[in-house]
Amino acid sequence: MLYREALNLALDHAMEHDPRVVILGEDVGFYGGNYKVTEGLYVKYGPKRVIDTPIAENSIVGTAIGMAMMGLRPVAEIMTANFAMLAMDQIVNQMAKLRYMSGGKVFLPMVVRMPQGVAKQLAAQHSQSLEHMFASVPGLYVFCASDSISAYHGLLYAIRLDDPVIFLEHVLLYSMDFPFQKVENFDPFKARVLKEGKDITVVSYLKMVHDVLKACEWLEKEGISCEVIDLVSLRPIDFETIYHSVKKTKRLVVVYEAPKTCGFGAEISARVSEELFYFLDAPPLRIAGEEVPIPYNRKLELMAIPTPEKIYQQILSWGKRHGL
Amino acid sequence: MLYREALNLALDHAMEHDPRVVILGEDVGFYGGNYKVTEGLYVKYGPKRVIDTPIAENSIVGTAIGMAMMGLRPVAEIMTANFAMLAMDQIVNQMAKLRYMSGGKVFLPMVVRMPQGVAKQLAAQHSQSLEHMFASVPGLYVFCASDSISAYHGLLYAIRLDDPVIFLEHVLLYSMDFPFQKVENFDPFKARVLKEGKDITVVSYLKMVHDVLKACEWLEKEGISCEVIDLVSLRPIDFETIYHSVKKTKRLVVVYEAPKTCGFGAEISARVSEELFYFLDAPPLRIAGEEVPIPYNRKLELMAIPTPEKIYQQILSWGKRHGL
Amino acid sequence: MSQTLAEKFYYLMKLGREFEIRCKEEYLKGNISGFLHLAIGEEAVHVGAVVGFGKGDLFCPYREHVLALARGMDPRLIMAELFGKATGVSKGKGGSMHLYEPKLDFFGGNAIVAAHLPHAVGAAYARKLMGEKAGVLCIFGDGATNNGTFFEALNMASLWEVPVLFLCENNQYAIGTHISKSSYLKDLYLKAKDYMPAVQIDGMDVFEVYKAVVEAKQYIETYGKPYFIEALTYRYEGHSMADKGDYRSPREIEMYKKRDPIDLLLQKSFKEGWLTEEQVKLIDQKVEAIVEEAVAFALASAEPSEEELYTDVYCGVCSDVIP
Amino acid sequence: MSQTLAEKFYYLMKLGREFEIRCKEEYLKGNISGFLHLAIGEEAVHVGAVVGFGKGDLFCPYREHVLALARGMDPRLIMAELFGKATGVSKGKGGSMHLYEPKLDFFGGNAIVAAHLPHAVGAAYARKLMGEKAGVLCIFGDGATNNGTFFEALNMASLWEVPVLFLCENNQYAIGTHISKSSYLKDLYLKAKDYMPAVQIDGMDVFEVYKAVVEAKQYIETYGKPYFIEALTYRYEGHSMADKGDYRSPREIEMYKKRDPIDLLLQKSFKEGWLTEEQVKLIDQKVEAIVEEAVAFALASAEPSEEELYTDVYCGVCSDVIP
Ligand SMILES: Cc1ncc(C[n+]2csc(CCOP(=O)(O)OP(=O)(O)O)c2C)c(N)n1
Ligand SMILES: Cc1ncc(C[n+]2csc(CCOP(=O)(O)OP(=O)(O)O)c2C)c(N)n1
Ligand SMILES: [Mg+2]
Ligand SMILES: [Mg+2]
Repeated sequence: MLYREALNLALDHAMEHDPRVVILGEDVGFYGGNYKVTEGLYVKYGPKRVIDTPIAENSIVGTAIGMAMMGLRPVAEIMTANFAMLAMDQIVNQMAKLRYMSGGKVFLPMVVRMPQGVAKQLAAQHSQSLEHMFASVPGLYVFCASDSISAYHGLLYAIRLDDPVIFLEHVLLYSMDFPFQKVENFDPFKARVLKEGKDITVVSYLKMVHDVLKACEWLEKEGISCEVIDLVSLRPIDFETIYHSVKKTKRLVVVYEAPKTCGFGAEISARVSEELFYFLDAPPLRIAGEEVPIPYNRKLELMAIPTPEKIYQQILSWGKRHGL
Repeated sequence: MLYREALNLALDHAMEHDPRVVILGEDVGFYGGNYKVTEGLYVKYGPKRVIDTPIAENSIVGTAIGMAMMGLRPVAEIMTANFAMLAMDQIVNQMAKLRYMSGGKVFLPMVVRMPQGVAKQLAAQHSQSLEHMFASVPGLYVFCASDSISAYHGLLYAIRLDDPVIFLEHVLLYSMDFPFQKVENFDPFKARVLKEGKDITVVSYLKMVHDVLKACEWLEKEGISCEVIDLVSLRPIDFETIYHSVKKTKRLVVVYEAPKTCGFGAEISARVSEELFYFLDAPPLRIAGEEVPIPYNRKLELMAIPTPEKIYQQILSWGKRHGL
Repeated sequence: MSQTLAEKFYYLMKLGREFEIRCKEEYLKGNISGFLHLAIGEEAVHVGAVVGFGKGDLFCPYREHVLALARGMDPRLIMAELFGKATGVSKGKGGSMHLYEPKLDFFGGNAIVAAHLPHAVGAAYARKLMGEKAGVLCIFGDGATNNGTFFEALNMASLWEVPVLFLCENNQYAIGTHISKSSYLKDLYLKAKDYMPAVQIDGMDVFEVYKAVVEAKQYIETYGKPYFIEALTYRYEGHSMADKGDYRSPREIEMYKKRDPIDLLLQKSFKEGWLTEEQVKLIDQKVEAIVEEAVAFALASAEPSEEELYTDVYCGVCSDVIP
Repeated sequence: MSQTLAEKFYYLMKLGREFEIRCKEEYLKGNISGFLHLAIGEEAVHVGAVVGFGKGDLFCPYREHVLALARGMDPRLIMAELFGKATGVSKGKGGSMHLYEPKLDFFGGNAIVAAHLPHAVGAAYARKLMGEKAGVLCIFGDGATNNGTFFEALNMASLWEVPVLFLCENNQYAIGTHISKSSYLKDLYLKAKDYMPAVQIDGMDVFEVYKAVVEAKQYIETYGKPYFIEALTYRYEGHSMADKGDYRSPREIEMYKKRDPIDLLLQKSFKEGWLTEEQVKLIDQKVEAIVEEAVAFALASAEPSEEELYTDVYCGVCSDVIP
């Protein structure tokens, strides 16, 4: 099932079973969404529950907050995370804090969905990965989905939660086809071990997971056995699963698409070094984006972010330097 | 000299010597600034160069960008970093990227100043430290000042730079009095070693530096010799100075006010573990804020952030656990 | 009717005034901290609006003590909140700028200028979708009308046809900056008039505020559409306790004090025979007692326990409505 | 005069049209990638405005090829940019949405809706402060007028009295959403009329656009104040190459094509005797050659070197003007 279809299925399911669920965002209604995630829902549930909005990101999130305060369960779509920069006040100052500031009296059962990441030559203002900004804010849950199973179940879980959730997707995943099945008791707070291994633990999320899996295939051929962990929640982070793996492998690699400095993976690297200092056989390795805005030219664009080849190469040479 | 006076002196100096320097922001003119940083400048340079703006953060930064494009050297004030969330589009998508996207044709000699941090019971929407968000964005310089010397010289340097700078201040520093003198060749890209020591390296910045210095005084009495590093630039980070110190002390502590997870200190901790893995005698220690919005009640507020006492205690017990 | 109203107005305005005068004292004593924004001088807007609006959700800015009192929030719980006590309406975690009580349809208190306007629009959308009529009252200052969020909210409210009463309290200042330095349009109802009915009223006359709000309420309930009122008013104090307010001439302040909303109310009520000196005295005594009790309650209340730091960040509950 | 203008208009509009038709082909061949927004159908607005405005800074949205061409940007450098080549006007780092050439007072190309409006206001402020007269032309779509930044910019421009010509090209759609679903006011000049002179014009008639812009330019230069034009227009293609544009009926699209801006120009010019078939043919040949040459240039150009990834992030220069 296509990733985008899985998201659509989750929305459809939620809307069908709970009249409080509404969707709002730019082009989500009549047009069916810029990445077609909301396709068909406008016809099925009508314009009152699938709401086309003006280009006004701050107020898209702001009105969703007002709806949630009154007991609706809005799912707002921000067309891409880049534009979420316009909604940071509502996300950081409002959505994340209203419950706390009200001593628990106000709660916000709402989701803000958005895709992020480098697609193909969309240039600097349309290619960012900004998960670290959201993941740093207490009061928010930050989920992300790397395949159709976590897309479907993660989004449904997010809608069911009585807390506000930032739900991150990746532009390149929408048209990817993944095996799909409904699973019992899906728990987004639990990271997924996609592949077991014994030499290194590779932590990643969203689209990078697939690049990591590809790189690990090659690494296995070099005799390096990789355990691959896919984070489904970036806030909170399931350190238990990570620690459990690293205690076994004694080596950590973190792969993410955003520029390395102050990116999300810094937290994973730092925390593991701090907590498992005496377990580690090698310094953690972060493989991440370059310290540049994303350029338009394709060659440069690919240089700016991790690729399966680079992940493979960097792990290999790091492994060599550190006695793997 | 009061910290706020040092900032004022830098602005005054720049405006006097360069007619292209203008100031804009809420209440910066006639009123003299909410923290009195721009006091007197309105009378001295007139309303055309010290511009009172509407409450429109995104467009304050946006108009400053337009001014900078035309060759002015605007210094915009955002009243506090909390409100900069409204200006994130202009900061992240515009200010940081215009030079790159234009292949170097457009450049932005501008500064966006703002204070951040916990003052006294201003509650969740007025107490945030958000440096990690800015420091993660390629194309921005992020400076911060912990005393009057770095305030004066850092701000002046930022105004002189042909690149855009986010200049962070701390609300509690404004009224603090510091020894002041003009120094030759002040380099904001160089971290300052405020105190030499041999047992641990403590990295901090902004107001926390002073809490660290206090804690270190007490630690010295316990026989623990601390080297204290004050970061003047958060992007780029002067890792050279940090590495040099940690290679000597073999132990790293990072102290910051924001919630620990995904905060700026994660980058320092991660990088040191990655680069100085074989030098470290103990896991890095991060002392940072709790994972909560800042509460109004004073007791809870102080629980939410590092204090000299907590810094002292946590270093002490961490030291004990790790053979110091 | 006018008699009952006059009494109610006087009680609430006097309560607001005395409550806030006491807040100021308690702030100076150190019992209250943080940003404390007083509405002294603006009571006619706050009381007239809340009473006139009646049933329906309230969204307010940070200057909301009088609005909360007028809505019926227990003065003890407000004062305790200002004191940062566990008994405060927000458990001492919010403070002056963050009073919330969903049971009273009171949704803050917001410390970010104009941020609550889209909340009000979304709330009204939800109410309408759920078949409720009452609509939403949203109050904000002149400074807020220069922020983009204000216009986004106006557009969405009119486009979506939702029952919000936008009430702009134009006190001419945003902290230390006069409206002439921040807004091209000085008559602020002009900013809304193409989107919805929009009027400008005397915000010092509680009867006029009341009447305008009643009319507006009827409109938004009948048509399910938004409405805009600009109430001209003035604050006597500085923007918050951190501000002396001395960017305004003593003459200007005196001029407004001559049209003090409580004085105006009393003058009119005595003239029309709606209130007697005796009644006023009784109300004053009642108010004094209430304020006294609020302070006593706040003083006697306990600080929040240390665990409270970590509660209310998340509910963690997963609603089981969706199978 | 009209003759020269007609020739100029026809040349630029035809150049724009053919250039973009070729862009589309090159996109389908895979030589151009990313988001490619075509202005086919909107040439009268772009050409009439840029020619009419004459000297002065330009701030554009992502749909800016024709604007750049009309301003005199070398078609080869634009095509090379679209091909992501080192010879591109932004060194291949910006692409279609990010053409910049300060030497031509051309400041983008911006991919965030409405974000360039405050840039234009700031630029005009700077120009005025430095004693220059020309002012700034800022172009944006109907969708942009629903964003808060639009209103912030209007307010600041009128309040600060800066010479910006705000030119809204109302093509009725923001991607797949019709204006009726996003804006309460359908006549967009109404959003500005209380802040500055504001008019609505036929954006399919290049002479009307030109005339309106010349008048506006005179106003902003004379008074140093802003002005607003809403030009009614239509795009034939989808929003970008990623969009088929099929949310509009074929009938609707046909209706607009009947008033194609290039056809209209030719009809009028032939009728008035400003252009001959012969002239047109010559221009067409010239245009064809220019487009061909642009593509050849782009094709023959080298990719940026790998080091280019890391340049232009910072200048790192410290201006030494302040001692
Ligand atoms: C977005 C934002 N910017 C700036 C501030 C700082 N600030 C707090 S109140 C205020 C003035 C608001 O003026 P107005 O809307 O007229 O309300 P008043 O206080 O006069 O009732 C400002 C600038 C803020 N809280 N939020
Ligand atoms: C802030 C922001 N939100 C959303 C988008 C995605 N987007 C790109 S163009 C567009 C529609 C703009 O419509 P309009 O302003 O009418 O311009 P047009 O393309 O019709 O010329 C949208 C929603 C964006 N680029 N920026
Ligand atoms: Mg005001
Ligand atoms: Mg449009």
